[in-house]
Amino acid sequence: MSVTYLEAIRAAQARALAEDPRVFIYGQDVGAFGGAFKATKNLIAEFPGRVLDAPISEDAMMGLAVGAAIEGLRPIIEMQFADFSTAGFNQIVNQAATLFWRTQVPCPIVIRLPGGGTSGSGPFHSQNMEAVYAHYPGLVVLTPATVEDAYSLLLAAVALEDPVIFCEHKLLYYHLKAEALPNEALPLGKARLAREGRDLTIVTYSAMVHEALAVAQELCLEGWEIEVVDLRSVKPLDTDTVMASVARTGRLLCVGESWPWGGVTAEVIARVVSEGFDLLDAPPQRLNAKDTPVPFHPNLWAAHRPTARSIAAAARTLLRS
Amino acid sequence: MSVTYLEAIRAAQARALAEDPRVFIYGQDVGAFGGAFKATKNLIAEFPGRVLDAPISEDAMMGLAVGAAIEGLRPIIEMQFADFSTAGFNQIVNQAATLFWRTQVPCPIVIRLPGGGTSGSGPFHSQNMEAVYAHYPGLVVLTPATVEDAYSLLLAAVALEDPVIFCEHKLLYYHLKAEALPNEALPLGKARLAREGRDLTIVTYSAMVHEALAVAQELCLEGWEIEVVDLRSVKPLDTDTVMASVARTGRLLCVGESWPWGGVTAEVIARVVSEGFDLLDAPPQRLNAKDTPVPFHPNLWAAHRPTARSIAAAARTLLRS
Amino acid sequence: MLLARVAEEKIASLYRAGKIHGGVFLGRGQEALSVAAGLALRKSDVFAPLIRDGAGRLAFGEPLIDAVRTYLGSRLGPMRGRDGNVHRGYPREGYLPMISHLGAMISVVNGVLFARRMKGIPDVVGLASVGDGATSTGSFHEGLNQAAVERLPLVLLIANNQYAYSTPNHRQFACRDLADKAAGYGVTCHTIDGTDFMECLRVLPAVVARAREGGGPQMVVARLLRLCGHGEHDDAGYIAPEFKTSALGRDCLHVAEEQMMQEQAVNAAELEAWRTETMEKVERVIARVQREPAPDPFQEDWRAIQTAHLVEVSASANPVDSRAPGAPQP
Amino acid sequence: MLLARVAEEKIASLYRAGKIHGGVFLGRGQEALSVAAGLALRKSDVFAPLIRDGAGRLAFGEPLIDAVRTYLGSRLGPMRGRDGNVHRGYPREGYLPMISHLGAMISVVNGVLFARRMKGIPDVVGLASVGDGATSTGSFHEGLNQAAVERLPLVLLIANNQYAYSTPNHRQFACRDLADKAAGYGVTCHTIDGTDFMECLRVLPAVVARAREGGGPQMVVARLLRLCGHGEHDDAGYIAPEFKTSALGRDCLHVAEEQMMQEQAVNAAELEAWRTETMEKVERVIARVQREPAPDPFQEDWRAIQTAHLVEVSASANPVDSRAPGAPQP
Ligand SMILES: Cc1ncc(C[n+]2csc(CCOP(=O)(O)OP(=O)(O)O)c2C)c(N)n1
Ligand SMILES: Cc1ncc(C[n+]2csc(CCOP(=O)(O)OP(=O)(O)O)c2C)c(N)n1
Ligand SMILES: [Mg+2]
Ligand SMILES: [Mg+2]
Repeated sequence: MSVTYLEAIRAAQARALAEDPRVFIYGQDVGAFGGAFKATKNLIAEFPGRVLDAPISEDAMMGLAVGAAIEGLRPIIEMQFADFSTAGFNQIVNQAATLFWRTQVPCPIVIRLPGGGTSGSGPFHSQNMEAVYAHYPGLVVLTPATVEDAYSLLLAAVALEDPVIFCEHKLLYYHLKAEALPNEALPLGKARLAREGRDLTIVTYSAMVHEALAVAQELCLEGWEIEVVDLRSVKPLDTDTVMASVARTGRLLCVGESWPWGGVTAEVIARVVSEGFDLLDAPPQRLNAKDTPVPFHPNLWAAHRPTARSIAAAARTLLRS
Repeated sequence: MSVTYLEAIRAAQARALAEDPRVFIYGQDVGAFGGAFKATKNLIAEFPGRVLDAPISEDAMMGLAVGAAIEGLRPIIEMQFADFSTAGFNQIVNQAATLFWRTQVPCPIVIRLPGGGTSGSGPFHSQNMEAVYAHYPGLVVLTPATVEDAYSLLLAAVALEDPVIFCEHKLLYYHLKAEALPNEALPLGKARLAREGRDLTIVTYSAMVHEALAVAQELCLEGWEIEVVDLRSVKPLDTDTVMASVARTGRLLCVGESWPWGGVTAEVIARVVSEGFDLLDAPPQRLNAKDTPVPFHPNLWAAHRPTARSIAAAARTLLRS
Repeated sequence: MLLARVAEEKIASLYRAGKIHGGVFLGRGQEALSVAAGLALRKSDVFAPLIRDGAGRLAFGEPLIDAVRTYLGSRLGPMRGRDGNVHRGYPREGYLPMISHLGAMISVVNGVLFARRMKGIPDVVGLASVGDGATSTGSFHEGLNQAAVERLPLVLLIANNQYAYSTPNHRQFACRDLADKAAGYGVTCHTIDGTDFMECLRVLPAVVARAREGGGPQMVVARLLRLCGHGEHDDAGYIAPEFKTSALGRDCLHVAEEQMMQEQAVNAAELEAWRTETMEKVERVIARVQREPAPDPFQEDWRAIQTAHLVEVSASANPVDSRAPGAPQP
Repeated sequence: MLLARVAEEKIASLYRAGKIHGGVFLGRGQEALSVAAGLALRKSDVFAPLIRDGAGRLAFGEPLIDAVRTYLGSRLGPMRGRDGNVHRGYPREGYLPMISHLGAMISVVNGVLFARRMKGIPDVVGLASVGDGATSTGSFHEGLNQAAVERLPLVLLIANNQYAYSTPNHRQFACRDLADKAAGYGVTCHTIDGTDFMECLRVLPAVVARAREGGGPQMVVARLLRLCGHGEHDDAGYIAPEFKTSALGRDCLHVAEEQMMQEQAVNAAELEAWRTETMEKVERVIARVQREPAPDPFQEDWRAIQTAHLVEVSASANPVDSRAPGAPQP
């Protein structure tokens, strides 16, 4: 058996629905159609009345989720694309994210955001929104990079008492495969050492983990041992794991697929230098997408985002500095 | 004569309307009422037909502004509070911010956001949104800290061919005064040395500049010379001025009133360490608001945001490290 | 209703005396409608009041002291000083604390109703209150449409007080009457004179009953006038004098008193006694709350999420000052 | 109309052959309506088409090559490879390139109309196209209401093709007919059979004329059926068979051909000749565009703002690779 990242997401939802009667799914075309990406395929048949098509009303979708969460249900909201969550932005950041703090009533909602660039998707079907949501207090932001994590983190997200922004990467949906799914939910908030090394730490998350691993592989042939930290969760951010890695390697490169200003890479570097300045043997560096919307054409898209090639170049420079 | 920060904003708008027939103002209650804060007081009488009350439709307000900008007009959109711009978020980040890049047609819009905490304003009338908007390509984000800058930067913003998020701080509206207004618009994108020093650089912006200056004053009595850099513009961010200051002082403290995850302070530190690591004699530090919504009660509010007291404490620790 | 008026007048005077942080928003002129709404609901129903619903909150069963505590920022209040003035409620009891963004509560009410239906709890109605201005928000539209598609027992109460802050109806919408919107959602609409207490008391329970019986979402449009500023900082100089002298400008409290006297439910002396009694009650509550402790930043957990172990203890946050915080800043 | 159908069929076949990056969205079954809309406008008007308006774009005057260039990502196209498929236009010419977020273009059309009025340009009409699903967005509501309040010459064309992606009308709204929405905004509504080319050709110019003469915003609701998938990746298995065999399911192109033959404007042989000619024309354009240069990341300025000196040259961004970029990723 082999399972894709997308199948893992479907399987996690099926399991959550089966094990917890409080769970339901609400989103555009998630019902009989099974969702734009088929992440909810057949779920309506298996769980009648608990998988509902929503009108094209992201604001009201999120409002309904908050009301249902208040009543103790556990809504999973599928945004058709991460980019469209901007239409429900107000309810996410001002209603869902503030509820617990204002009232002490928890707000367990999972907001699934199929995001990230793919070739030919263009400015409005490619966005990475983790940094925007992570800035707001009251939200947990997860960014699974592997099939196993997509499954375990989603299960953990549904079990959590707090609102979770679940950033799925569309580029991984069909191509990333695993042999089997793990049995357990994963403890949240812990980064993963995706590869061990001693010369340089690359901290990254989501699809960029695979680019980073490719780089580690490539530089291995040149005699470098690159450690790759997969954050898994960008809020909370597992500073301890990052610091421990930097303590081993003395060099830090942060890579993100999102825009350069103020994202995950800035946050990681700011934390490392303020708490672990002396661990560093060279200035920490970062690599992000370019500061323009995500281009449609594959030629432009490939140059817009960091790739194994540009990461390797940055890593080589940093290794030699 | 003495002019407040708020009067400077009104005066800049009056001048822009007078000098450029393409300028108009659109926002809730900005007409005969003069706006919730009176930033457009009397402007409708002076410029009939060019100051218009909008329905409570932030999304449509922003859409209209984009359409008008396409036609070569220069809309100034007043959000009643920065916090309500979330209801127009989609049009700001996906329509206004992407227009130029997609079509090469410029999108000159000024979006005025009365933001920042004041006592008793609570979670939905206190937010600082600069970090959220600065993350998006295609937007310029200004954060004036002084009466003079409020005036000059607003004039410069209206003259700019690009969409500007103009973050006004409500705490400064009535209390901050200047003797007179400058005559000229200010070149955009340049930070300001608000105070010279040689022991420590505090980089900050908006209302926090005044807290930082108070700290510099206080620590002066203890024999420390603190340099204060007022960013003025958080996107673009004047890295050169910051680096030059850090080169002089060797110590960096970044202060922001916004939430801790991934804001201006993270971006400043990430830039300084990746480009000027060796300039630093101690780990750079930052101080932000706490990671919860902004509290209503003055006791809580005063503890939520950085104040002269907490900044001074952080500065002392850093000076001794 | 009387209690609400007296309490709000008292809070306004505290505001004028500088004893309240933040804004004060009153329901003057809208108490009849609001009270009738609160009374029409059962305690097991769902209520999402807005800024003008001080009266309806009391009628729904909110203890007066909650309002006072929230305005005065008492640590013992429902929001414990974290939020203030009209932002209060107990979500788990179906009494939803508003966020400021207009229209946003409608779909939250939908969510509660949806959940109760899913849980098999019968006979629930949810009432969301909005103003004429809020009808221009995208949230209003999405929320009402969602309720209609799901056929939820939502009562959407629109108080058309002719203005949204300073903005008159004709700059807010172009339909002849807000009631014209109902057909576009496939919901039933009821129009009432919001200054007429008896009419409010008659219509609202009937509307609520209709929703309860499975009639789907109900919209109510009430005509009235705000008899105060948007907030107490506002002198409402923009309100057209014609309105003030028209039937819309009647004070619903006077109308109610006259109606009750006419029906001989009460006489002038009894009314006067009520008033004095109410005044005393309000004074007592305020005096009590003024002695209550203010929130203490050192006792705050500064935690925006329920899951304690996921809270980031980052050096980047502002540590709580080691001395007590100073006076509130301007 | 024929051109549109043929062109789109060709693009669909290129898509199936894997020669197109990203999605392909067709207007099959909606060409009559769309063409009539494009024809009803003057070149000096404003047009904001959506995904099903390939035909209307051509009728409004867009050269066929623009569509092909945008789909194929030619560097010479209006979007120069930065955006693709149905995202194209020339804002300065009143031809607005859509963003994906549904409903969002309506208020942008309002803005253009508002500006032209402010500049004193007379006789302008703006037409925004949306689907049944887009009526559920907050943007739709705010945009239409804004047009009504400002009394702008907006024509809002709603193509009710019974589905929003897979979602049928009854999960999208609960009014009997989308036309019921008009009164709630105070705008006039016109209902048409979108499969009937002659009716479209009759009604749309009249509606546009009304808007032009100062009649305020006009809403048009057209009944029809999408005769293809949402995008070419979608087999549309969810479309109810009853619809396909009903009057809604008529192919507007066949209806148009029959109508023209009936009126003896054209005969079968001429139609056949048209078809061949059109096919050749489309082939020629595609062949030409396929030889055009692709966008080159090294020639890109990677600049999201007009003001060059405010662009941040930060080391944090991804440098353009020094070798040519490789094959597109999956
Ligand atoms: C989305 C949003 N935009 C702006 C505001 C600011 N605001 C608060 S109350 C108000 C006027 C509300 O008018 P209406 O809905 O008629 O209620 P009323 O005050 O008349 O009871 C405005 C504009 C807001 N709260 N939310
Ligand atoms: C705000 C928003 N949410 C979701 C989507 C994803 N989406 C794209 S097209 C579509 C269906 C549109 O249906 P309709 O408006 O009826 O137009 P049609 O495709 O039938 O022509 C959806 C849900 C979107 N583009 N924008
Ligand atoms: Mg009102
Ligand atoms: Mg449709």
